[in-house]
Amino acid sequence: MKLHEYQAKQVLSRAGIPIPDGRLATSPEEAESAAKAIGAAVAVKAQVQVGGRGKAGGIKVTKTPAEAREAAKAILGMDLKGLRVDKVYVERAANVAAELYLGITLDRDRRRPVVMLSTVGGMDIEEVAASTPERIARGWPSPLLGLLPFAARALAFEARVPEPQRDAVVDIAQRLFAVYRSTDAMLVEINPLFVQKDGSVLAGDAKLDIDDNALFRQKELAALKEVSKDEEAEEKARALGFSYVQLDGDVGIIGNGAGLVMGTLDAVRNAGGRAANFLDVGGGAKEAVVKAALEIVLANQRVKSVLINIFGGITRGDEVAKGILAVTAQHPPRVPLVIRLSGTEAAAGRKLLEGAPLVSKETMDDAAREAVRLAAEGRVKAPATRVKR
Amino acid sequence: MKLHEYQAKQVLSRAGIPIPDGRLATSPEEAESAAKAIGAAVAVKAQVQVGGRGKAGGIKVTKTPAEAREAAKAILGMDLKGLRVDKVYVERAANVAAELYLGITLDRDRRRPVVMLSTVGGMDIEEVAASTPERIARGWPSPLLGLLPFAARALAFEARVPEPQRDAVVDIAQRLFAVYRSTDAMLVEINPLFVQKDGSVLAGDAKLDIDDNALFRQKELAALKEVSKDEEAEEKARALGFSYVQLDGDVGIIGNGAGLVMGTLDAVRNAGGRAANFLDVGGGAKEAVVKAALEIVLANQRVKSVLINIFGGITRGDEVAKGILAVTAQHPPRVPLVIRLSGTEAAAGRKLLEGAPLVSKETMDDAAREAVRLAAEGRVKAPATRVKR
Amino acid sequence: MSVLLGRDTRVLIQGLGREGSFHAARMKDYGTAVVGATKPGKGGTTQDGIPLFDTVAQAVAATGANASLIFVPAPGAADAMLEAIDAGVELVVTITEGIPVQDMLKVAAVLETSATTLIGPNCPGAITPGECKIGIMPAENFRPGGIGFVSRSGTLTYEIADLLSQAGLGQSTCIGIGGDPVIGLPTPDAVRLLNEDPATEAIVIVGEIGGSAEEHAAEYLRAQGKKPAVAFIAGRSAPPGKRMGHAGAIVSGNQGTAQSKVKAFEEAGIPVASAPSQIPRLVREALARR
Amino acid sequence: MSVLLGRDTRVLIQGLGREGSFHAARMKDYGTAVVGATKPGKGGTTQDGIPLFDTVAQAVAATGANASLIFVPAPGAADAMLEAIDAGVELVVTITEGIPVQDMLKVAAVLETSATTLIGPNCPGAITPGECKIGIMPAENFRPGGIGFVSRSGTLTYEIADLLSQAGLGQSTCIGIGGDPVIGLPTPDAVRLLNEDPATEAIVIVGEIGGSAEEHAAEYLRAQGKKPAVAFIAGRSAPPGKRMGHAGAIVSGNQGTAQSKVKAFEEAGIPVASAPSQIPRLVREALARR
Repeated sequence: MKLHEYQAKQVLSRAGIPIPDGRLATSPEEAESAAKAIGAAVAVKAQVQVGGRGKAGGIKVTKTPAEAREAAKAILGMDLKGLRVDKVYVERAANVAAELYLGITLDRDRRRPVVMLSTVGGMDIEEVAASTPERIARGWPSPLLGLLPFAARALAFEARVPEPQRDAVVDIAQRLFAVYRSTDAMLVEINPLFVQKDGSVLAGDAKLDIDDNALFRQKELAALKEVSKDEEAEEKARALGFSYVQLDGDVGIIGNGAGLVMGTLDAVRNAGGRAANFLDVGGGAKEAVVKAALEIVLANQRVKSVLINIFGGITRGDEVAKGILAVTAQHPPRVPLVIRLSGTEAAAGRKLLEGAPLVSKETMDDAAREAVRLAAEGRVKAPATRVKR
Repeated sequence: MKLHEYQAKQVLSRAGIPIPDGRLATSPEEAESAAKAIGAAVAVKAQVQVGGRGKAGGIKVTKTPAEAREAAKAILGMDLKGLRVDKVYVERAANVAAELYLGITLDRDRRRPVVMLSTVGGMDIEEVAASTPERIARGWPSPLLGLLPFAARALAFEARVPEPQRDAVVDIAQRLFAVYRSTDAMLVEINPLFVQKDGSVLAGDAKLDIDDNALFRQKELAALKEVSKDEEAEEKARALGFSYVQLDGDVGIIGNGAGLVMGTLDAVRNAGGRAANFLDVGGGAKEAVVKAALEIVLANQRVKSVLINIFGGITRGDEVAKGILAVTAQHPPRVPLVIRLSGTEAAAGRKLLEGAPLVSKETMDDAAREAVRLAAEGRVKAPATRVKR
Repeated sequence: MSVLLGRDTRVLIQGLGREGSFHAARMKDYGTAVVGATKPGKGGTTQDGIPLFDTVAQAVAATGANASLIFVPAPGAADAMLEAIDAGVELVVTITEGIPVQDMLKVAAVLETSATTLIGPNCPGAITPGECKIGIMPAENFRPGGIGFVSRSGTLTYEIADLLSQAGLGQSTCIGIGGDPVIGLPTPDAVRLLNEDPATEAIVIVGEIGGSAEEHAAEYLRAQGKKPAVAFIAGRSAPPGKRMGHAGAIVSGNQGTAQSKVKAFEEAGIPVASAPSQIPRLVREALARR
Repeated sequence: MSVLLGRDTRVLIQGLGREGSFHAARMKDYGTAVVGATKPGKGGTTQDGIPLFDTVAQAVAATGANASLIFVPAPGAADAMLEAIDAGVELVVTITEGIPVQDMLKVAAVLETSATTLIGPNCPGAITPGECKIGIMPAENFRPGGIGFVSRSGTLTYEIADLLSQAGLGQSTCIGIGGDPVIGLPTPDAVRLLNEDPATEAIVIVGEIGGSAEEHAAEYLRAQGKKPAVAFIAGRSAPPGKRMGHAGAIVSGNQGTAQSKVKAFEEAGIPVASAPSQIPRLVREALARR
């Protein structure tokens, strides 16, 4: 779960990390009075979770409250990489002398957090890693000990943080590690970490991505959750107990088990098609879940055929069949369904589905081919639907 | 540094450990209004740091505010094992069904904290350990991991905490461990941990002893420090940078290095005498420190002779001599001084001391014998001083 | 016994709830020695014929359990693993899904200085067909044989085991290592076990997008591989930045792509199937080439 | 080289302040290879001819230091020890007094899984006379020889070393283990090193009240002692509950009494001196009895 910049900065500030004075605004007027209250040049920053906001016109630096109002007017309502801006953060403009990078994330191979510090700040760290990897200092603190002072110092020396800022950066790194732990972060990043002309150091931007698995104990942060339009179907699926990710193809997918569903997506691609979604009903899905899953997939108007791929273990074929029938019994599905049912109670399931408006296949590959073929037919039959998009 | 019960309970309460409603009082009137505010039977408890307060009459349970006033009147000003009571804690009387013990201290051998839990509460845990050791469950949490839930549960099962209280005790144990760590405690103890007739669990008493070495970072707790009359000389010595402990003999001792001073105390005992104090001037003591040390020792009116035992390493014999002369030059010391000076600059020191009113000896044993002999002479010469005590 | 589990394995269940009870019964049916379960407060009683204990240490002392299967819900799962490690259990298998990463980092740090092997979390468990099953996999898809099988995915494991079994390629040990970003026995470690195992003739590796465990396994096999191997990577068609069901199945920037994994295996001379159905044939060919 | 330190020891100083500089110079005078010091921010420069480094890891890489002597003030001392352990320094000696117990518990936990030996804190250091000195002891009291000497006390160590040297009883290695309740190399571990050391002919143990390290050392020697030993316990006349200068020198209830320690040594057949002056004679007698 990703936080907005202004939320992340509040978390950092509470942990004692210096941030510029700033206020949230949802209207040009609020932005103006925020700028007035700050009483200096401000940056008006779109609060959307996309990278490269600046380049896309989502950040404007202004000198007067009136300018801030105009900037907010331009930014609010803007579409930034598919997300609509509905709040801006008005923040005292920093007097920037240099930009550093400081971030903490998970190193899966080492099974430890990795702290990264660089004097090349303000750009995508992956680009820095690709072009000048020697400019990034990395440390892997033990999760039991945390980022010890000596290790934070060693990072600052390795990154060649200038002497006047060294102590401040070492202090901020330790505080940021405390944030990383206490918020169950997957990623916490200050990029850029500003060095101002007066030598002071403060967070220019902040990213905080919380482990979804830990939201049960991060209640205060979980309450900040906002669901974008794009994610509504995914959120609905989560609430129903299964996992759904929208993709951009036209073959709807339902399967059980993340690996099997990924394999099914790949089988569709092997057959020359494109999956419309990832949908894992999970282990032991019952009729109601299967029904809800099919409804969510069919609700996506791009879908031209649906491929249901079940390898029964805990999940029973008869329950899957009942779920499908619960949908098709009401009215015939708007697109063709292809099913491949194997494993536990598969025979019983197939028997239940006899006469139902769907195609049954023996193997995953065959089923994928059939679903792709049917989707292609659907595109020919109903070109209008494509145009409408 | 030991906290009073009421202070320790405040620390526990802030950590989420249930304590009875209570208020501090320094006069019978305050005790009465505290009892009124609590609105139930209360215990009036002397706030002095000695064991066995109850048996010594320092705790009285009263039914009415008027009784509480009378109890406070009786307890305030009382002398409990040498300490004057000047505050009482007025606390809602618990409805006790059972008394448990819960404590955390240092296990020096294992170099880990040890958590102890017993259903034999309300008595000295060392007595329980001696009589029914099988009734104490012990756990040694890793200082890096803390008291994990499974380990706290295992303790509760091992101690046979009754099922209705198990979860509460497990929770309190984990919170107490957090207190142990966050307060830099040498000892934290809830004894008794009350089980009330309604099944609830709460801290009947609380002991919290903070590591003196950690007071630099425990500023809030350090501010609670009170120095008893007995400890005044010890505190004064600490402020001057050396270590002093008052004992009950009549041979004053000054030495450098804790081990050497302990050895000197033992040498005095070997010679049939008793040391009046432990005093370690530390490593590299200069004239001023030696002077201050000698003044503190001489200020103890029991002292009949002073033994100065210096094995020069970093400490220089000439600095020691100068410190002694700075005292004796003003006026002859009221009791005889014996010195044994060895190691760095010992010859120079001895030369400086030539003609000074003191006896110089070659070895620690000889010096101890001489100091003991002189103290015995002093006792004969000045029996009046002894009577005055 | 191939690796990790076999006839001498004595299994303890931590978390004998609905799911735990169901699978404990299936495991007993399979012949696994399920010797006890922990249920704090119920020590001394039994459930479904399984003796219950208050703590893992007590259970180990009383039953000689050397393995544990964990169904404890996510908030308490790390504690359950730490309890098993603390009690000296040699093999711990955690089925639980949804455990916070920071909890797993703590567990991983403790594992480093212990003698315990952890499989999972978020995994189907492991099986040495014909001998011992610790987990939730449908046993009927597995047959004894010589194929060592490591997989990050659950259902896909059943599917591929079924394909292998139907093709007459039985399995030495199948290890479902789990789909989380931080797991106890990552692909390279599991592959190493099978590479060193005399009962294993060939290795099948089922990876998926996310992380670089497959790349490391490929490197290891390139340098030290003793037997033929075949790989499959799920999620080749997954877009970057989207989590594909498994918490660990995500392409971050240019990290964790299927392309990188496929390339690593191919560079190590390990054929990569583009569909599970190809795996049995590739295994046969690889065995024939030896 | 007897144990822990000798001619091949290359020492780094952490905390080259007034005290550190003074003792670094004395150590160099003694012939100890002081190869560098850490002073964050001063890396690349020198002080008193000693090369300075920003971090211990850099210093170790540049100088091949295998030992470190720590003078860092108490609030930062644990961090300094953890830095040295992290950099793989084999022998760390901490002179600093007044380190919080909780800090030392953390250090002790990390030590458990490292290859580092820590002497101290709150100790005078260690010396292998004629070869190497790491610490603050006045070197002139020590002579090369065969007596291994372990002591919880500083000045008492100098006093007893002087007595031994004057009696013609030179020392193999003297280890001032420190007066704190939590130390890196407790008495039994130090005694074990000397017991296993071919260059050590007899062992002198100077203990003091507090803890039960002396009892454990006595038990160990009773079971596995290979050479004669003599003990002395300081603080026999100390009252319970009073801390005698050293943070670790305290009798708590019936724990840590001199009586218990004397009894343990006597039961192990180890003579206990009642004054330091008796030690040389007892050592001679013990050596003669062999």
